[in-house]
Amino acid sequence: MKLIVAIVRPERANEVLEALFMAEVRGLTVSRVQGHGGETERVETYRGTTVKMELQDKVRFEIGVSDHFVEPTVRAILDSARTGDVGDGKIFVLPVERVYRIRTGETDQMAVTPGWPEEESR
Amino acid sequence: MKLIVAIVRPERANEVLEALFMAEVRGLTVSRVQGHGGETERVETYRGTTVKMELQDKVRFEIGVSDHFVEPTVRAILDSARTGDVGDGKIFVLPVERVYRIRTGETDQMAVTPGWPEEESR
Amino acid sequence: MKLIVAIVRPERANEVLEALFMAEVRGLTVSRVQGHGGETERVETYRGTTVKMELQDKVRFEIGVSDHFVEPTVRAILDSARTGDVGDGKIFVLPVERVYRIRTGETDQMAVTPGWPEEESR
Amino acid sequence: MIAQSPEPSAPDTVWMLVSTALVLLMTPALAFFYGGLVRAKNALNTMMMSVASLGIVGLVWALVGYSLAFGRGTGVIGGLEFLGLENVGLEVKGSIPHLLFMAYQATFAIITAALISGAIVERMRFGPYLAFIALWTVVVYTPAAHWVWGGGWLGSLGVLDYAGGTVVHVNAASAALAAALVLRPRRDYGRQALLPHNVPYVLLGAALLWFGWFGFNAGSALGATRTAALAFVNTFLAPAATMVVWMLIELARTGRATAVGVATGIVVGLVAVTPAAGFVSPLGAIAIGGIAAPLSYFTILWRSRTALDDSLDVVAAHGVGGATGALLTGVFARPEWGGSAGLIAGNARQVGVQLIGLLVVAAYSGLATALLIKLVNVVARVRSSQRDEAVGLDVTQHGEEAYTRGEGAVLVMPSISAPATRSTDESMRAPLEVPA
Amino acid sequence: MIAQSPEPSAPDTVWMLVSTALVLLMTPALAFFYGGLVRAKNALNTMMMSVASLGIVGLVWALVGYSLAFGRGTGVIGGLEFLGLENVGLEVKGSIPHLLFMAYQATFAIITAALISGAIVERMRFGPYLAFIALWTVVVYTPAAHWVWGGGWLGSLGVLDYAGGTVVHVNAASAALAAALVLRPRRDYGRQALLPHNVPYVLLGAALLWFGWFGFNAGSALGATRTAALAFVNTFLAPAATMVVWMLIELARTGRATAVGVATGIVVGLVAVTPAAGFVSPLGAIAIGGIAAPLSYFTILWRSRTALDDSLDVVAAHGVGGATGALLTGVFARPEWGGSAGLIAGNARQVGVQLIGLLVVAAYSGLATALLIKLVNVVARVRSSQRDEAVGLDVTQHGEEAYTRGEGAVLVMPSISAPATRSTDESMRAPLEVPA
Amino acid sequence: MIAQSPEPSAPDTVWMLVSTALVLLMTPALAFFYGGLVRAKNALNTMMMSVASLGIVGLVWALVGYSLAFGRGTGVIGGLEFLGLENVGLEVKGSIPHLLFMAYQATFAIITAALISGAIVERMRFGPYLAFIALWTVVVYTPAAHWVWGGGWLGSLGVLDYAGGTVVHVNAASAALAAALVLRPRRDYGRQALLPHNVPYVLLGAALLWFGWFGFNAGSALGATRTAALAFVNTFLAPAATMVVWMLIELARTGRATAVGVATGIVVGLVAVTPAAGFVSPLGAIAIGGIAAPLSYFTILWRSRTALDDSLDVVAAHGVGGATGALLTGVFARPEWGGSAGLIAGNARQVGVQLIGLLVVAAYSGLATALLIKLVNVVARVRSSQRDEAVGLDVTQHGEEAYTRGEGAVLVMPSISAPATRSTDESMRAPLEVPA
Ligand SMILES: Nc1ncnc2c1ncn2[C@@H]1O[C@H](COP(=O)(O)OP(=O)(O)O)[C@@H](O)[C@H]1O
Ligand SMILES: Nc1ncnc2c1ncn2[C@@H]1O[C@H](COP(=O)(O)OP(=O)(O)O)[C@@H](O)[C@H]1O
Ligand SMILES: Nc1ncnc2c1ncn2[C@@H]1O[C@H](COP(=O)(O)OP(=O)(O)O)[C@@H](O)[C@H]1O
Repeated sequence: MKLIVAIVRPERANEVLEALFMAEVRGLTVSRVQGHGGETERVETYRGTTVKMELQDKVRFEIGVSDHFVEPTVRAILDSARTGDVGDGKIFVLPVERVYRIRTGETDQMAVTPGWPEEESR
Repeated sequence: MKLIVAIVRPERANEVLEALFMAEVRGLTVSRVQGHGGETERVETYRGTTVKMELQDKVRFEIGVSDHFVEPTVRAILDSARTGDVGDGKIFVLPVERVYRIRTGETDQMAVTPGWPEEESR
Repeated sequence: MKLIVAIVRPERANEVLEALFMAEVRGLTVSRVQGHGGETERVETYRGTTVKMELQDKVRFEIGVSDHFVEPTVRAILDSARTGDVGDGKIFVLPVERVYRIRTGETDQMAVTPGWPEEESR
Repeated sequence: MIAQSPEPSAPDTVWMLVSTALVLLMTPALAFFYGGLVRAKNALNTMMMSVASLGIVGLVWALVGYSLAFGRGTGVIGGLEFLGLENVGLEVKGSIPHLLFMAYQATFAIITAALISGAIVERMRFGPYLAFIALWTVVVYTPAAHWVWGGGWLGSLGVLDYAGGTVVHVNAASAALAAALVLRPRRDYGRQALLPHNVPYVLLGAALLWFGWFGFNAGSALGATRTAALAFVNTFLAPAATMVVWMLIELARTGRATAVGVATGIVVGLVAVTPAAGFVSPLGAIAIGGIAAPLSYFTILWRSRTALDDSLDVVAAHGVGGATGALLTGVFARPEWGGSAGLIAGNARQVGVQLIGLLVVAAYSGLATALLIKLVNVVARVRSSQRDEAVGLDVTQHGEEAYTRGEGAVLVMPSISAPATRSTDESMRAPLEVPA
Repeated sequence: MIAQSPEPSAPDTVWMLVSTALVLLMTPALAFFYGGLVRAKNALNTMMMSVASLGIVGLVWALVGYSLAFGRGTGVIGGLEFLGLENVGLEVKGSIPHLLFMAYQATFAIITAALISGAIVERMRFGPYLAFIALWTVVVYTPAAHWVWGGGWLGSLGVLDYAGGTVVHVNAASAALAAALVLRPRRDYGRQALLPHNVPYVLLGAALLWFGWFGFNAGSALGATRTAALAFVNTFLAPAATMVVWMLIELARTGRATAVGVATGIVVGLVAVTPAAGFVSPLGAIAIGGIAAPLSYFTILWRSRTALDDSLDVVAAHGVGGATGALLTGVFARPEWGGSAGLIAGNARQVGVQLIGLLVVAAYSGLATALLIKLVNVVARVRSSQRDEAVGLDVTQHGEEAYTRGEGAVLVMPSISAPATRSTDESMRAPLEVPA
Repeated sequence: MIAQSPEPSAPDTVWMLVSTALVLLMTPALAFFYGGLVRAKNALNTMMMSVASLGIVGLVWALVGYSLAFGRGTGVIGGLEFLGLENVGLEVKGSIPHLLFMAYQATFAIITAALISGAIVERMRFGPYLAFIALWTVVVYTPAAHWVWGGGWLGSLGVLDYAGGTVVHVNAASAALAAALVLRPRRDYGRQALLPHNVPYVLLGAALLWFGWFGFNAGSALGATRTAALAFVNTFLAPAATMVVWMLIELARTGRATAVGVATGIVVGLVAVTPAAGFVSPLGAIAIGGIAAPLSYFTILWRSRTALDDSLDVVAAHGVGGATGALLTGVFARPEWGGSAGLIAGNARQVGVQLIGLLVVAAYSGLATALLIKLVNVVARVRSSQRDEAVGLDVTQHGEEAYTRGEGAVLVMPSISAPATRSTDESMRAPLEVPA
């Protein structure tokens, strides 16, 4: 089992979602985050106060997948999130020791891709 | 050391909190996220625009625990977060290499469960 | 490669950012979270309803770094986030299997610290 | 229709135009006051319960209610001569055009119905709610208005109700109590903390309510008179006093004066001075406002420990406030200031009359409301399902969210650019379909 | 200048003071109505498109527009005698001070320009927008106002437009259509769901618009007359009817009445009754409001399936609403209520006259608007860049965000405590530089 | 008390009723203007600093302040004949009921105190703040109002202050300066970016301030006169000019016109025209508004580089704006428009008189304010602790948050269903405790 964490542009988030659904990824969790990378800074002014905004809005995907799903999932994200400009984001693949489906208490493989034969967890 | 990441329903969040406190979990971090799973979609309409909402509000728990705490923590979440309907969420257990308590600089075991004898990290 | 997850006080967030930049960390992702730890609870009252607020606002940093960057990054956070009062937060160091830069598809070392010679991934 | 004579009074007409607009603004103000106090997932539903009243009750009043309340009828109910706005034109009524008087009264009916919703937020289905307020206006509000203001028996009895302490506030509060009991508590009530999602909205609502209430009370003079000025000043001083006393109580009890408390205090003061506004001295108004504060405050404290999920405390604010005001009107009313004599001016009987007025209206309103909701429930379930309540009524009743960000929102009809691929911007340069 | 005689009418002056303030409030109200409907990243830009009109169009009108619209001129354009407020003083015009009449009319010019912005939100550069509304006021609004109200040829032809169905709403909608076509759709239009970021703001805007509209319509009587009262009541009843019909359509079609729908319905009803307010009976107003609902509703449904990115549906709300109202004014107008005779009163010709009026204004406005934008575009690109549109216009056009939290915001000028180190609080106890 | 003769003027009464309500609305408007400019964690505290003034200062004024300001006294302070509203009834004062005049003046006292808070947001404890504004009203506002408007020596000297440039704005700004100096800067000031958490609130506040200001300025005519119309129109044109000039400066300097800038510009224009509104021509008002823009703009720029944490720039907006307006009143005032002669009309002396007026008020206000705060500080610490400031004053001073979501909120009194276990919904069907 792996946990894929992807940081993407908010304006690509819906495309990424779509691409993941096409790649048969059915479970995922999304949150709004802010990131700093190589992007040019925004300058904002509020009355006398001028500020450099170091952080840009991003969307974070968190997707638990079984090992053989990692490749297509990463592929789907890479393809759908890319614009080619600085700031497209990163993907991290983390090892997972165990996954539980809360509704049923099922673990691991069964917990993320129901119907798929159980594989050895890591 | 492990990091337990749990995605639960917002309406169960307070019950999960309570259950964790009962299980003697004293440190945790919570954030609002949105998830996609097997839930039925919501349809919303804004003037002429009809949309399918693919994401449901969820709450994400992130809990660093020492190894022997994993089991009771997971148990507490499973019990308190379950409703039995699709959409109850998932729990991921991730390996952690090191933990620091910022206030003291203490690491690992000491960083999450003060007073407990240091164990070998992972 | 490692993923450093740090939970810090919101009022220290800008100092942490600065310290990270000084430490030559150039990429990071930030989100608003709420945490429970040893802090004293807040009591709030809304008409007849009195509540104990179990959660305090915190800021979560997520930083993918190559292995030899872990130490200075952790150091920077520890130094800049500490106030000495209960509630300063925690740092978790997680193992990462693979990192991708979405813009270029580069992986691992190349994905987080461009220009640096590729090292063996974990 | 433009009758030729006599002419309406121009200054009175101006004041009533302004007052009608002000009272109309109170209903959206209430939408924000109530809407800020609920959870974000029910914000729109709560606001819609007020806003929809502008349309539903507005029309019902114009077409039916006005005649039943203000038509020449018996002591119990008005006549039918104004049904469908028949015979309601620009001829003078009092000193202003008749139509304007009808519209001014409409704004009272509208807000009274909307007030009830505070007791039943976060759990009532919207369709049945609309049916309920339409029926309620005809069955409950209309007779109550007739009894006190339309030539009915309570008015003849001598009940003093300057701008609606009994007709509006006690009436709405009693209906609210009945509705809360019939609908039962929210599923999380008493177990979870159900907190206001936006306190600035609560303050905005309270501020606009105060602003509009000048039309409510000073407009009830029906003209640009000295009494209008008196009612106006009392409507300024009473809530000021309530707010100050409320803050002092809070500071004394918990060391902190709350914003929700201040907003509530303002409304309670406004409610309490409503029946008295044109009958009592400014010092009397300050006293009424000050006295209402602890009564409402401790009622809220007590209520929130009971199983009564009067969610936004309509009973404590409008019931206790309105009853306090109605009774104290019987105490402080003075002929020199425009009222008949009250207790202080030597007429102890007035307090009794006031009590009868509010008990009668409260009893009728509570009973009739409970029956009406049960009646509506026969046709269509009034209570939302447990599941819908958990998801929130905004999504389930209105198919909307108050605050959206569009992530994960997929267009159901992708309209133009058929395949939802990443089309380049060129696709937008295709010839446009232009409406004729 | 204070002329000595005759005296203005005091009640009429009061009513027009109030009405002018009310109409002025409509423009910020529109800012919230529109601002709530766009995405958070464009909220300020959208609001600024309305708010800036108060300044830009306000000044342009006072210095130039008023003279061209209301100066004694030809049937086509007004004279120059009021340029720079020359000859506009406190002497009486009608029954009120001339200056006040000028200001009242200014508020109409301001909101008309602001209305257009609804069609082009989220993609127009702000500087060119300011230039555009300044020019548009002079080139488009001013002649239209002159034709109908300022002694021009449409007025002479007998076009009935009580408070601006044609001059304001059809005019703005036609300009909006042209602007939307020239500016082309937003980059995500038709592919992504572009959702309202704050529906409570939409309700707040609609409520304040309604409140202000009493000044718009009842103020158009220019005095505290019976007709003001009629226009007022019609302005209350028509949107009530539209809102109710709108909810019923939604309930019938999808089972859910929406808050955005109710807000839209209110505005459509207000628009539709605008040309009719002082000419038709209250039942006529209810009919007009009710009829406008399905027409606007289905226009919105249809429009959002086309490539026409009239983003906030100015055409469906103000065009369809305004045209419906203008034509139905020709149907329902009755001499007994203050209008000349319409179709029902036996004068079928009036409908044709109304049609001519609105077609002429729509045609002129659409054409001139398209040319004006293209003209401005020659000097400065009107459309924001793709990248700026993706980031959002708040940051790119105004250097601000509507909602900020300050994380990651680094002071560019750390002013006092030079090094941005963690200075102890002592550093703040240094002697302060105090302004003289 | 209802005196029998003479009758108040009905139109004047209407206008003053409306104006009083409008000015009252300005204080909640200020709450939103200020509240939007601070961080979310201090939003309620900042709003409460304004809203509480409605209660505290409202009562203090009615019971004490009015008499000291407008009672017949000496040149320095008013008499005691109106203490406790004694002798303030419905008899005519000018042409309106005396009580109404008292209430109108109360709204000025209320907002003046609230204005000060802008300089000391995010760091003052709430209890001491309440004590401070109560004292300040009696000790500072009351004499200043008496000197200029209540028959005092500055009025006799010939100081022109139509609606409070000196009495309200310069006075509040000088107090603000003193308060900011005494309270010292916020802990993060100059080191962290302290950004507005909700700019739409700032726009809403500015819009409602403008709306209310028509009552402030045109109401200062105290009747439905030509001068009211003049003041009204000037109150419309001056801020329009300020806003436009402000946008042009911003566009020239940074290429972007900001929403906060536009909101600030509106307020500055309103402030600047306040002392002049009924004395100068509309073109004069435009000039005053235009001139005030750069002066305030650059003061803000400069101030934010200093150690003076006048957090919301009360000095730059109200001090500079008010002083500019007061001096330019001495320049532009013309007898034909209602003022006495100013510089342009050949009376250079008037500028000097104006200068004396504002210096005297500023000096007295600054000094007395500093002493008052130090006095209050003796009884109860005025400055919040470093820790409370970090947490935010909403939680620490009011025990509330502006925006909550209820996660992690545990009911302290679980009331009904005693054990906080996952009770089934059946538990809610237990017999309810019903209030009698
Ligand atoms: N090392 C990192 N750890 C965590 N998040 C990162 C890291 N580097 C980049 N990010 C995230 O990715 C976003 C884009 O990064 P950036 O380096 O600008 O893009 P690119 O990969 O196109 O050069 C950042 O805003 C941040 O949210
Ligand atoms: N593979 C996954 N990775 C990350 N989050 C997931 C994954 N699957 C489900 N989730 C989260 O859990 C929530 C519930 O998932 P779902 O599959 O609908 O529930 P159930 O486990 O009851 O079938 C989702 O909304 C999502 O937030
Ligand atoms: N075991 C944990 N897992 C995840 N987050 C934690 C954990 N312990 C603490 N935190 C986070 O750190 C914050 C501060 O923790 P706390 O224990 O109060 O501080 P300290 O380390 O100073 O004793 C908490 O609010 C929470 O967000």
